[in-house]
Order: sequence, then C-alpha cells, then structure tokens
Amino acid sequence: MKRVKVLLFATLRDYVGAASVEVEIPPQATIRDLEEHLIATYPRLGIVRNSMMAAVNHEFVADEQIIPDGAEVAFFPPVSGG
Amino acid sequence: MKRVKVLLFATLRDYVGAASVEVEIPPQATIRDLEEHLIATYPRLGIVRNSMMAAVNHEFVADEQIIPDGAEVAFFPPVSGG
Amino acid sequence: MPVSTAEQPTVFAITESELDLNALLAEITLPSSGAAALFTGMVRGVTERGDAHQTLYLEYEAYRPMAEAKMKQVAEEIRQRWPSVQGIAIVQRVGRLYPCTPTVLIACTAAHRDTGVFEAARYGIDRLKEIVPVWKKEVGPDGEAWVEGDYIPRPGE
Amino acid sequence: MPVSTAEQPTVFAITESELDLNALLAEITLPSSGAAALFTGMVRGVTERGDAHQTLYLEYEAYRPMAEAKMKQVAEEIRQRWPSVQGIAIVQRVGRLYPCTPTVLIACTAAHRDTGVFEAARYGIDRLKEIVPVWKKEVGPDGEAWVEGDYIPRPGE
Repeated sequence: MKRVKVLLFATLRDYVGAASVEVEIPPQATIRDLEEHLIATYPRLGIVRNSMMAAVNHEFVADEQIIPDGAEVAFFPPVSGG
Repeated sequence: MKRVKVLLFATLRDYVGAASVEVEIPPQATIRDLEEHLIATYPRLGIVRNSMMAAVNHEFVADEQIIPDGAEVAFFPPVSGG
Repeated sequence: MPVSTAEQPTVFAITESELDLNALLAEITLPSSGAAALFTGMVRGVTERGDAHQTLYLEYEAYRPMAEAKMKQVAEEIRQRWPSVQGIAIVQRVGRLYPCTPTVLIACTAAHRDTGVFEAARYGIDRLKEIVPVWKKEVGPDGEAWVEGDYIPRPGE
Repeated sequence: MPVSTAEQPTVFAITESELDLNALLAEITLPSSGAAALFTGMVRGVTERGDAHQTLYLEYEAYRPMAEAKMKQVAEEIRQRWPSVQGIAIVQRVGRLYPCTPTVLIACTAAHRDTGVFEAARYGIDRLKEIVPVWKKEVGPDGEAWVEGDYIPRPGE
C-alpha cells in the first residue's frame, strides 16, 4: 500500500468536508480505484460520480491512469471560472 | 454676399496657414463654390483637391449642398484617428 | 464626457487625459452586465507592415464637436446592430502621444459574451476610423507627415 | 505573476486583488504593438437569461498551481493559432466578488487590429472556461449554490 494526498475542490470539498484527505491505496491503483475508494469512504460523493474530474500533477487524466508515486492528485467538478 | 467662417484641419490647415478663415460668398453658394474659392485664394489646397471633405453643422455633405446661413463649415482630409 | 441615461450608458469623448480603462469600464457596467469587450489602439514606435519605419510620437487633433457627434452616431449604429449591448464607451485621446500609449478606447458591455460584444467593439473601432474627424501627424527620425485616411463618407453618413 | 521574456510577454495569474486593466495592458504592450483586444467578465447582480435570478455575490476558488499551468497552456494555444499576437494577459480574480466587479481578464496585443486580436481574446475566455480549474459559488437572496460547469476535458488537454 502507498499513501496519497488527494486535493478536493468546490462541491467535492463540501461533500467530503475537507480540502484534502490522505488515503492508502495499492501500488498499482488507478484513478478509478481511488475514486471508488473515496466514494466508499464519503458516500455523498456518489452524487457527483458522473462528473468527477481528476488531475495528476496539474494535468487532466483518464480514469485508467495509474497513480504515480508522490503525485499531486486532485478531484473536482467541471470548472466554472471566468 | 454673405460671410462664412470656415474651419480647417490637418493638412488643410497647414496649407492655408490658419485654423479658420472668413470668406465672402454669394447667398446661394454651394460647398463646391466655397472649395473653389478657397483653392483660388490658397493655391496649395489644390494638392488635396480630390480628397477635401466638407462638413456643415457637423454632418458630411455633398459638394452640391448650398451653404445655409450661419452654418459651421469645415474642410478636412479623410480622417485618420484611432 | 457626455453620458446618457443610467439605463444604457453611452460614454463618448475627445480627451487630452490618459485613458483609464478601469474607470471607463465601470461607467458602462450595469448590474445586469456580465461581459465586456474593449479595444484599445496604442502608438507603435516600430512599424513593420508596409513601409517599415520608426515613430517618435504622434500628434493627434480632432474637430471636437463633430467628433463627439460622430462618436454618438457610432454608438447608435452599434445599438441598432447589437441590441443586447448595454453600455458603450468611445474615447479618443488627442495631443502628443508617445509609443506604447493607448490612444483610443472602444468598449461594449452585455449580459453575456456570446451576444455580440466582440463584434460590436470591432465595428466601433472600424467606424471610428471611417467617420470620426480625428487626424494624426506622425513624427519620426526623418521628419513628420500627416497620416492619410482613405475612407470617404457619404453625405449624411 | 509569472511573466515570460520581454519579447513576447505572457502574464497569467490567479489573484485576490482588483484587476487593473491599465497596468495589465501596459505589461503586454510592445513598442511594435498598435492594437489590443481585452475581455473582462463581471459579476452580474441580475441575470435574465435562463433561470432569471439575483446574485448577492460570487465566491471564487481556484486550484491555483494547476490553474496557472492551464492559463499558460491557453496562452500557448493562442500563440499557435494567432502567431501575430504579441502580448497575452490572462488573469482570474478569486475570493468574494460583488456585482459589477470584473472577475477575469483576457487581453491580447498585436501590431494591427486585423490580425486576430479579437478572435484570440474570445478564444482565450472560451478556453479558460473549459480547462482552467476555477469554480464559483453563487450566493443569492434564497441561498447559495455552486455554479456547474459542463465541459469535460480530454486526458492531457
């Protein structure tokens, strides 16, 4: 298992109740695995399951992306700036 | 004859050597008459004869326009602001 | 600086002062405005297109009352073409202006950005360069010359 | 506020401070620049399109390092599409912002106005709203709600 810090923004932060959480995941875990783990731990995240976006090291990534060691991982809803 | 004050801008002012001149014109004189009168008096204006523009009371006018009494008349080259 | 009703603010002016984009934008922003497109022209110290040359400064002059009347007309033309435009500012600075200095501002506000603000601002500067009586003399290392316009407005335009 | 070489200035920033259009324009004006197109978004206190409503204020937040990286990317995309663009500024203000306040600025300079500055600024705001991680919560008389985006970037976009 490895430890990864996950940043959360906007609705996702509200649903989790924290701007970041630390989770333990298997070494080969993907973004989808991490997402499922978070939804299992914070069930309200299920509400936005279909619109959760993930970034690794400031890049948008696919669900199948394996999370690299020491990566900065973030989950957030579609952006609404401007 | 009536007296009309003519405002001049940019190249036209340079060619006449004054920002405005007063001229005597017949009561039914048109813009073209006034233009010819000015060119006769200030021959350098002939250089820009084909690009002289006229305004009466802040509106672009045709050469055939008769100059109304008490009008504000201006001659200038095509505009180049911005 | 003439300003119309608060409902649909129109600011148009010939000025010798520095253009203050922040203040002008505030003047044309309504509570229902969500988007603004602004155009500014600046004095080029270096011109590469066409006859490449350097410019020390430009000297602008205006036929002020007619220029303001024609700016008002440009604003009216914008409102006819883009009815969703809310506020309009059209300001031409005159006097001696050095490279990098903003010389002219056209700004339009609207509720949303997809209702013509960009096109309206573009139209505004194009029209200003056609019908607003302002002229500039260019002063460069080798002397000075009036910049020639090329648009001939129709009577009444 | 990261700034690239003086040759082709690129300013991009997330800031809590008031947007200063005058200063930002000056930062992206080169001696060869003659035209600038700027877009700003403002907080609407009154919205009529769609679900008509009032807004007391917006609360913006950003994923700051990624937002700045994506702003840089938007600037690069602009330069690829409009090579004549000289300077680019992309600034998003965050925090609590009240009606009529400018929230975002996209500005592009070029030698001449007919070389894509308007299109480049329009592209810039469109892309910012697609890929720059910023979110806003709207607070109105009847409560608050996050504003929902609708664009899903592709991996690596």
